[in-house]
Amino acid sequence: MNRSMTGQYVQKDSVLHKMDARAKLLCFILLLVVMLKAKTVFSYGLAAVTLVAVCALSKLSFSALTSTLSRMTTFLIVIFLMNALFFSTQEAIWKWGIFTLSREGIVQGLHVVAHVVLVLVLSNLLTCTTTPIELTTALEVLLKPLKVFRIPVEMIALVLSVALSFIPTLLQEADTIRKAQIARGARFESRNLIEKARSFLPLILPIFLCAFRRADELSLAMEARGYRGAAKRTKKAKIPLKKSDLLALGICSCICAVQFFL
Amino acid sequence: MTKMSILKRALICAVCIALCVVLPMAFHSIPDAGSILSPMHIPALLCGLVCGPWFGLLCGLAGPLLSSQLTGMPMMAYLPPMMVELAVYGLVAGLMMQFVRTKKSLADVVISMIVAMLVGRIVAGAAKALIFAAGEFTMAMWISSYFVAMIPGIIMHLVAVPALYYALEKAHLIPRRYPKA
Amino acid sequence: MIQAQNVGFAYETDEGLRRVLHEVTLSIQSGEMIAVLGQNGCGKSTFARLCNALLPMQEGKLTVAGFDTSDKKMTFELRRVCGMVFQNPDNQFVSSVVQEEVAFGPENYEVPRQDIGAIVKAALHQVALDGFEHRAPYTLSGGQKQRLAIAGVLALSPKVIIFDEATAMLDPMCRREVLAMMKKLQAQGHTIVMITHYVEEAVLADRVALMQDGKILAFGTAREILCDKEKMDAAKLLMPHAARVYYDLLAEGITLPMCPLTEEELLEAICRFN
Amino acid sequence: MQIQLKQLCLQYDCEGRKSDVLQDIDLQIGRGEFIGIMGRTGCGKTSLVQLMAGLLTPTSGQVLIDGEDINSRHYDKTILRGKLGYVFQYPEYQLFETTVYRDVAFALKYSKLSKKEVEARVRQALEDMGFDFAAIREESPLALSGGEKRRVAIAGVLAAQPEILILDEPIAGLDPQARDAFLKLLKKLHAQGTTILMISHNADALADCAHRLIVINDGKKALDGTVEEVFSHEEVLSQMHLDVSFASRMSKKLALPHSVTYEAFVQNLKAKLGGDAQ
Repeated sequence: MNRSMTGQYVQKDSVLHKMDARAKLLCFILLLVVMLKAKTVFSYGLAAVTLVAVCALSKLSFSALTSTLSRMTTFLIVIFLMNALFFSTQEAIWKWGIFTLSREGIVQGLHVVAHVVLVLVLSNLLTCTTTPIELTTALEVLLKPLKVFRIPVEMIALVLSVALSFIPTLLQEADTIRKAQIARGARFESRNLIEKARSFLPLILPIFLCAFRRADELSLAMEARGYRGAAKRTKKAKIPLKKSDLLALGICSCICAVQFFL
Repeated sequence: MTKMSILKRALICAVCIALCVVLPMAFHSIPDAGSILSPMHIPALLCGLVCGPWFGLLCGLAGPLLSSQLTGMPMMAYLPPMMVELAVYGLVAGLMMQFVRTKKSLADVVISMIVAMLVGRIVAGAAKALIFAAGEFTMAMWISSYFVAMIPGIIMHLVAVPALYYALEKAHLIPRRYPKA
Repeated sequence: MIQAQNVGFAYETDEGLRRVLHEVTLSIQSGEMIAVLGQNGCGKSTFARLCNALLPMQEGKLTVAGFDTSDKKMTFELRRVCGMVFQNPDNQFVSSVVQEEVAFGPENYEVPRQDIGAIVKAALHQVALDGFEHRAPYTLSGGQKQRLAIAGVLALSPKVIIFDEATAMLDPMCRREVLAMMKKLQAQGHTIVMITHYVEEAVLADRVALMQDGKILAFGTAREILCDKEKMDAAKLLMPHAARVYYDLLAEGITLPMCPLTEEELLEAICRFN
Repeated sequence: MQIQLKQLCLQYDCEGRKSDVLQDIDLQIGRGEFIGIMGRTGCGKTSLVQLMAGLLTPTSGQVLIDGEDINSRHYDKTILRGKLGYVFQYPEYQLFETTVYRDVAFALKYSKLSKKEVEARVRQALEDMGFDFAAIREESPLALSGGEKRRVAIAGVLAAQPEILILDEPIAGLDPQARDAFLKLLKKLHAQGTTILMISHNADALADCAHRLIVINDGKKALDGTVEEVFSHEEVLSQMHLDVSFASRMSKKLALPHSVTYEAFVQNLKAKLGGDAQ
């Protein structure tokens, strides 16, 4: 239960952990471009060196960084084979039915797998060093410019914050409901598709009813405390970015720019 | 139909987003339920039907995003097309509910959700073919991954969402679409 | 502090209107602790919600701290002076951080940012949750959650605090924690209204309003109401244990010198009998 | 022995650290016992009964029901489901069917009973819970009042006529009348031979119904014995922030013979006062 609320966050005392979440999110997007732009040997080199450097800065263990990766070995193999075997080309090395193995296909497969691995490690870096609350707050600040298009950013921030705070209780409730229905003899293994679909109703319906009941009660509690719209509230305090955050942003932009020329 | 306050719709949207994270985890312990049945589609559709297109859109975008961030599922690689698909579900379901008025709330729900599910799949397929996996994504892949592989899931969504709408009306958690005279 | 004149309310259901309040007339003084006691579904929660203008007024007149609850323009101001704590501690939190949770009320009233820190600190201190500022509400115990909810209300410095079955989902230990908090708040000058169906809790109140089927059956001191067998039977409630002992002994021909309300009084009564 | 727990341990994995929920629980429960379980919130009592119901898997140790290890790979859990009924806390939140009848009959869905037998059982369960069968059967369970929902949900467990009935805080939040009626029904089921385990904070209700009390504290079995024995350790219980029943407390203060039920206490008091008066 606890684990889910902190997500994959791992507590450590590193530069990356201390970095402002807004700057971190922007850097993440810049580096994401760096990873996805890798096509040649040099550009792969740059992407890999950058990634290794950031990993070292994070002080995270190797297992934490590759945690999602290890669960996905089969997925990676499937992706590789899909690309390698279905790449249509004239120069086939080996052919069997609809399967065509070619040099280009293998290269293509390797590209895709490499990109997935790079992006996964990078996103692990973000989620392991930033709590979900920090991330949502950062997202809210970064979405601010959207106000120009009359998008109610405060409302979105409120919705996200409430959603986060409801996850632990709903998770517990879902678990209880699942157990309760199993104790009442619910089964989920029917072969008939419609029967199988129906067999999930005892699970889904109560979970939704509980969730909607919670929303209903919370709306009363919020109104009772004087809520009258997300816009009419004390504004959030403005915290300026630190020098180190700006420096990090600068470095990431440079790497990103270099990648476009490689 | 008495409309729900914006606060209430916002909070329902919030719990639907939370359910996008919770449902796949709750289904996790039941063999092959999580992957085949795509439980995350249900809150996105329902949010659109109940709270309107804009909240539906928000739920479809934020649900998978939050889930990916908290649980690592769906994986980053699948995230963008999934967000597009669910966001279109929520948006179209909400829009359809504003136009379809057959005098029977369940008929409205079923029509709206079928249209939403179709449009969502078309848009997600197009997005995949044109942006996310340009060149690698074919018509055959679209049909197999969005329809054939999803048959159990589609059936469950078609059963669950109207049943949910009916139960929520009965429990007075959402206002009746067509109040009894 | 609270004046109700012939307040009535009916909900719309599939089978037509269902009346839950009938001509409720009640007057609550400033600084009092009042228990509104009755079975589930007797209309006591509806009354609480009317006090906070969470439901629209239908019949009669209800003023809370000088504000007419039917005056839509004053609803916002009314809710600042009349706080409310709800039954389910999990369903009243907006934020995943304790200090933001307490700040939610003041932020709604556009209290300047620089003042909010001090308000949050003071409110958390009042409910003895100092040092919990950065915790997540869901990691707290049931009693702590309800105290946090009280802190969220106190941050608006209300005159009246309504507890709508605020102890119903807690274990006995946490319940005592919250009840002690209510007593402390009353001592600090707040008017406390507790909505409950637990007779043992109503014993703590200065006065008790006994409700049944949407009507006020009786309104008087805790002793007048809770030790009155006829009234309690009419409300389909059991008297406190001590009072039940008095009546059961009476039926056996033993008359204690007084009808006790608490266990201490029962001990005293038995001592005096000897 | 109907239920046997041997060296039962349960651990949760919490951010890499192991935390003990239950430690070395040994317990023997005979057929037809009525057992009360007490403990503070979070002490592990709910986990304990969920282990008995096969809803959690122990980290180590065994749960034997009628001599069979329910966590063994060869054990068919459907046998356990038919034997054991479990009323969760706030069971009203599990209702989902369109009518009360279908919801109560859900527990019998996979039983091989005929339609008639199912109907008879559903009728029996609903009438036991104080409903008029004909009036309630086609109602939507979601549109009922809170107390009625609770009763329908409990009927949904009773309809399976379990040999062992586990109840987690079944009376929390009920009105005095509904509570008394429910406790009476439990006594009736017990008299018919059902083994009952009830978790409750309500010491008076436990004193009224249960014959044996088990107190769980910090994941360990702290006390186990008849209600009289357990309530005689008032200091130990108050250290665990647990109450004893009104009768037990008062009879100690008045130096009366120790009694745990209200009726016995009034009798003792009457004898004392009546004797003094003469």
